[in-house]
Amino acid sequence: GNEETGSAETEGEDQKEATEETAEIEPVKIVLNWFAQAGHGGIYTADVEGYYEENGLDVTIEPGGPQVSSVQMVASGSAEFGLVHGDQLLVAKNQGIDLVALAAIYQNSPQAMMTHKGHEIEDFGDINGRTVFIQSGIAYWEYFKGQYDLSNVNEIAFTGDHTNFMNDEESVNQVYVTGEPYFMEQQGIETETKLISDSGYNPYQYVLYVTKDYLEENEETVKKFVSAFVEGWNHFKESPDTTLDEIHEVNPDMTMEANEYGMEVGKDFIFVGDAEDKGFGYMSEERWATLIDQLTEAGVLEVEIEASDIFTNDYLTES
Amino acid sequence: MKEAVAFKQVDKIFNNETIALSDFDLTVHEGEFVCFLGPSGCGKSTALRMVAGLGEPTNGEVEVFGHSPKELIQDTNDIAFVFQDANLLPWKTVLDNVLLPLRLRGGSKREQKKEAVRVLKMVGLADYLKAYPRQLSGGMKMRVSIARALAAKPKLLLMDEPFAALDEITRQTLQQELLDIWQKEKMTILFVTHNVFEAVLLSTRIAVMSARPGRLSSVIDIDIPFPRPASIRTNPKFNEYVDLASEKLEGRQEREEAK
Amino acid sequence: MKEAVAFKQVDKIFNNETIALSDFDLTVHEGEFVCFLGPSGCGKSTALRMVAGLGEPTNGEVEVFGHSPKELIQDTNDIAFVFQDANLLPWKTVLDNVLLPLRLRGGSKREQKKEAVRVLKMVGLADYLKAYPRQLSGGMKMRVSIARALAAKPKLLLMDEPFAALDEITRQTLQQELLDIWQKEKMTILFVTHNVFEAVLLSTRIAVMSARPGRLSSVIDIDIPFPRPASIRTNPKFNEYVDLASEKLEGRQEREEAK
Amino acid sequence: MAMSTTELTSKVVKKKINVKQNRFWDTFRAVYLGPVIAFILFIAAWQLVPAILGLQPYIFPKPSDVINAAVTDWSLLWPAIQITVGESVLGFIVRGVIGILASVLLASSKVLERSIYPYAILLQTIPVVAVAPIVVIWFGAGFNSIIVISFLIGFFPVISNTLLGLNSVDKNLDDLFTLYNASKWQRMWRLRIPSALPYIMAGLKISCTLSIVGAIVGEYIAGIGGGKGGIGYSITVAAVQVKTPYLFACGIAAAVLGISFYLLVNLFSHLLLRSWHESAMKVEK
Amino acid sequence: MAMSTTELTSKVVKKKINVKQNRFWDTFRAVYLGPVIAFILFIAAWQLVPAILGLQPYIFPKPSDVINAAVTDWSLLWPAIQITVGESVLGFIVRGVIGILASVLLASSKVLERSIYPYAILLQTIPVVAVAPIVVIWFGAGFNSIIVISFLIGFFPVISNTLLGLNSVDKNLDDLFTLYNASKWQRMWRLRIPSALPYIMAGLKISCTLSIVGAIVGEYIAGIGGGKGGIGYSITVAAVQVKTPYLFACGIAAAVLGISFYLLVNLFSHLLLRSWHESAMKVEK
Ligand SMILES: Nc1ncnc2c1ncn2[C@@H]1O[C@H](COP(=O)(O)OP(=O)(O)OP(=O)(O)O)[C@@H](O)[C@H]1O
Ligand SMILES: Nc1ncnc2c1ncn2[C@@H]1O[C@H](COP(=O)(O)OP(=O)(O)OP(=O)(O)O)[C@@H](O)[C@H]1O
Ligand SMILES: [Mg+2]
Ligand SMILES: [Mg+2]
Repeated sequence: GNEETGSAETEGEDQKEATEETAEIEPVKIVLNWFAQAGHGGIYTADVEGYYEENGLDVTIEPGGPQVSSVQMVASGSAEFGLVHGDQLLVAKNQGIDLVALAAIYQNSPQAMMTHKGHEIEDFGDINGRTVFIQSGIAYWEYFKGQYDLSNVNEIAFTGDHTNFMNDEESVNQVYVTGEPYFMEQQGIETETKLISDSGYNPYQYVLYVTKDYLEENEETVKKFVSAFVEGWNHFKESPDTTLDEIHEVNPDMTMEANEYGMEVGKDFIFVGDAEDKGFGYMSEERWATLIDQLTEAGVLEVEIEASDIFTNDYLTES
Repeated sequence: MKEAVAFKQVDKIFNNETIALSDFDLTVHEGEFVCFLGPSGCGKSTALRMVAGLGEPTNGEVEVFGHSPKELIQDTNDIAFVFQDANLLPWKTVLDNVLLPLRLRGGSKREQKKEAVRVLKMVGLADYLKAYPRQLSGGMKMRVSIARALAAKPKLLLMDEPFAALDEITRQTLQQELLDIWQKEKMTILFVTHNVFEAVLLSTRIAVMSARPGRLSSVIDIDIPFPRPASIRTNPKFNEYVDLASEKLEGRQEREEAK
Repeated sequence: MKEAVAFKQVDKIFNNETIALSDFDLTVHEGEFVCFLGPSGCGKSTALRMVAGLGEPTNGEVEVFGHSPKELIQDTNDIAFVFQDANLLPWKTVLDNVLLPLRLRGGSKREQKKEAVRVLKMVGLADYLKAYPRQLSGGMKMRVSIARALAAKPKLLLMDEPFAALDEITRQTLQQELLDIWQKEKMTILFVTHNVFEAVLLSTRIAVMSARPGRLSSVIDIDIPFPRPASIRTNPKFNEYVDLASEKLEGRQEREEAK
Repeated sequence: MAMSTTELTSKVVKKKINVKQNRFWDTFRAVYLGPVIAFILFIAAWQLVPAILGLQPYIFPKPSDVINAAVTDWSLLWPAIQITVGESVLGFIVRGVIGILASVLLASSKVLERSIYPYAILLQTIPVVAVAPIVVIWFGAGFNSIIVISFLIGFFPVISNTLLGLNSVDKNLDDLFTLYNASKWQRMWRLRIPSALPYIMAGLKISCTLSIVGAIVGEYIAGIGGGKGGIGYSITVAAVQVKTPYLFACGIAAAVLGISFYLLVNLFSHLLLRSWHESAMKVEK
Repeated sequence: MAMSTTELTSKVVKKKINVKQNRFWDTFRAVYLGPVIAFILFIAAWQLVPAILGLQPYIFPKPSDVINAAVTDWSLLWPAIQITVGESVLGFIVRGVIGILASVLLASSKVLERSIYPYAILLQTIPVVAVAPIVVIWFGAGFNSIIVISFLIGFFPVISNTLLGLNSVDKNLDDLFTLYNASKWQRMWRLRIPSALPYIMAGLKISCTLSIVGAIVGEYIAGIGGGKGGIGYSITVAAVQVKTPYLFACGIAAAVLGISFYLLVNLFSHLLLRSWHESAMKVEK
């Protein structure tokens, strides 16, 4: 439908009627939080299966990258929709960027701490005295600092490379259980992981969001998008194969096996909890409130944020 | 006759306190051929550079055709300068070096090329049009520089020891060519040389300078009619002038040395 | 007497096919003072450069004190060269430029400095020890270059038109100084000049060259005893030699032109 | 005389023929032998060091591991290389053209130079990561932003060297142009730019090695948008997947591209300068 | 004659005094007016553009936002600046010294140059992210690795320019040294290095602007964590926390450091060259 839209819009006055008709196909863009991967499954499913089109949308899916800030792109209007982690959404809100979460992909956070086998941590307090590769400024680490004694941690910025982790048996590395453990295994390195959520810090991950302004002005579009989005995820749950192929096409360096692994493991974080009984994407005010409390305690949030302000389930109900 | 170049009580003191010229006062009329004679370092090049607008007097004034040289060279390009060193563009061939002033002026490219080839032939470099400066001998480089100046057909020609690097034969040929051109084109020429014979042969007047600080010590009018073929060297009047000029030059210096 | 420099049927052809020297054959004995006379571009500089090991003959051989020049300059630094252009290091003062060959050789710094100052005084630049080359006139630069060569007290001195940029007085002083040094130090000198008087005054032999390709056209022994004061110019024998040299020089050229 | 000339030339020609037979081996010895030995030593050292230190391939791969990885994943590497080549060539051209034009503009007036040059330094010294969000917002994720970032990373060597070159004109030649009343642009075009060429080429040589790095950093920072990823993308993904040998293969590919690019620019520079500049011409003695 | 000399000099002195009164204003006009105006325009434009485009501070902060952020978080910014300055100065020195020494070594033999120079290009073109892990393993996370990475990022301009300079010696001066049988090192020290100085200084100028960037990238890649970091660390944190004005403050701080560093090196270069090189000397006419 893309080409038709283009040509129709450039036609003259007398074709106005036709233009109005096709104008119902609305172009929007979604920025992902990383290169395409299994965790973005439903988004691609909706595209592959034509759900967006059925809903009158022409969606461009733009993969992220190491330094691509989806928040800023959405906030500046260069994209309408974006994906971020729940805690990042709050951090943005703290800076006065009014964003609203529309749906959560991961009900439970797949973030974890990875250790070499035989050097497991029972409790996050065990990290003390060891070397940790962790992204500078990441929110849960600030929370951990308040919860556990981490005064003797040798904290090294994690930049996406695991060589130094592999080289040091005692070290600890931030990971997603949907990815790294698999890659380690491929290299013949045995690892153990401990989920961050075990500490009680469990934000929604891969949250679909828009700006508040956009939401207010384009409720229809948002509704259409979310409904295609949810539909995509529901379909992805049942038959992921074509989508995974598409994802491999878009992100060819990521192996098919890695995608399948990601999906297998990811399922247990996505389609669980509230998603099971209340439908895909559901978020509870209580969990948002907990997160806000935790981050306020950690000193990450300086302004008061109402949990009800930050998200809405309103557009999920459709499906 | 109109004034072509006028030095009006010019002093030139460089920043390192070297006094290159002091109280230099000289007027050259249009159509004159004035030779500068003087010991090494007495300020001859400095004086010529000021005429070309490439240096400013510390005190006094230099006027060229009634204007300040800077003004003048901004309006026209009627001045050509054969520098003491050949000063060629190393990335251009001999021909292109000679073409440079013509090209800067604009006009028919074919005409310019014809003219450039003609002067290069005159200075004996017809076979080296495509050579680069680094492939030439010292004297050949100087000849390119002379060709470049002549090709521009200037109204005022400044030449700083143009023939010093040339053998006697080539020098004599070029001296005659220069006199020819000077008479034909009615240009004004200021010419620095260390060769007293050359000075007498070429000039209508000789400005003898003394050193430290550079001063004009005397001016000799050369009253020998043109044309002056090379054979004039045997003329007793010629030799009288040579002796006079040598005397002025030496006398001045000897007096200095005695001090 | 031992051979100092020997050209053995030397040809020199540059890559662009210019034949700079052809069948050049000349032997210079130790203690000789040989002047090269020849038209511009006839290969004088090229010949001197080969003696200094700065160029290689295309055919034939050049020997200096019985060795190939390249070998020789790798063993000693007994050769000094006054290049056709002054060739000074722009970032060094006059004094440091003259000190350069001495410093390269090593030895007492104080002695060297004394020697450098002495030669600079001799060439009339005592007041410019601290000046940079760009602050000097053309003749002054050349004099620094001469001082640099003399300060090194070489066994073989190559001079390429060293006095061309100098006025008559300075030139005469330096000619006498050079003759003095030559006799005292018993050095061998190859000297390029365009000035026939100079050639006769200075040399024990004159090598006259012709151009295109550069050839040795004749060699003239100058049989005037040393010392030769400046006044010798009035000597009829002197003038005979001058005439002879001029004739050889011109004759050769004219014949060529007639062709 | 004409005959003797021919004679002479023929003498030389004979000499040349005798020489020719050894020519090939001689050039090889003089020009290629050193690099070949160095290369062998380099590869040998690289192969041995991990073995001696007992480093695993996933920590420090040996050349054999790297080649293996490159061959295995050639179908991934090849398109990435093509994309990166495209980005870097375009980046280099943009940089070269804008850099030289800007320098010419700045050099045309001291006031301009003094006023604007500091902002060129600013663009160079401000960390790209700090301005990346703005670049991405204005130019969109992907190709355009990559070019802009690559431009930011490598344009300063061009502008800095060019400007220096334009200001290093021989004073005497400058006088000559003053005398001939050359216009500003004639002086620029016929004097300053030719004089500056050695400097400009030096700047371009530095800049071209930064091209590949620029494209890679660009992809890293601006993402790949909707397009296909180049080597920067491959490196990121390889790091996540702990495919160290493949990561090295990407690195080596980048380096080989960089070196080829350098040699190309070097060749071009040589052709431009060989007729007159000391750095390029074969001095004939 | 002595008297007339004094006379003359005093004439000049008088003239000079008359001039002196306007001197201050003249230099100001000639040297500083342009930059000051440019600076005002720059700041004004920067203040206005976001306002006109309606950009929020978290997307494109205005100068006032940036200053605000810098003042508010000065206690974080200041130590970061100090750390980065230390790293970049050390990085610059290491790079300068090694770069120049390596060039001198390479320039001392054509074979060496041909054999080893390609690896210098390789070091420049291989993406730092690819070798960073190895660097960290060998030099440990933190300071040492940062210096090494900063070295890798900025040494090529030094080596490339220096080498070019060392190979651009005037042929006639070179002949002079051959004639005087100068040893290799005498030639290097007394001829090639002085001739190359303008090129070396140009390389150092480029390199010094890369110092700050090098330190920042180094911090980013070599994994300074836990708040001990310099501007690079601050930038990462600011980016994660979407503190765009503070991020800009860091960027501007880096740029100001870079410019100051540049001016310092420039001054040094000027002092070294002014007595003889066209680019630095005030031509007297
Ligand atoms: N740029 C400069 N800076 C300082 N002093 C200078 C400069 N140019 C020339 N001088 C000095 O001015 C004096 C005159 O120099 P000038 O070049 O005019 O001499 P000249 O008469 O042409 O000598 P020559 O016959 O040797 O060429 C000399 O003492 C010289 O040292
Ligand atoms: N590097 C070079 N490449 C090509 N040709 C050259 C080179 N050097 C000199 N020549 C040519 O060799 C010939 C002789 O040059 P050389 O410099 O020896 O002349 P010369 O006798 O010193 O002349 P002059 O009196 O003008 O200095 C000239 O025709 C010149 O063009
Ligand atoms: Mg002069
Ligand atoms: Mg010569």
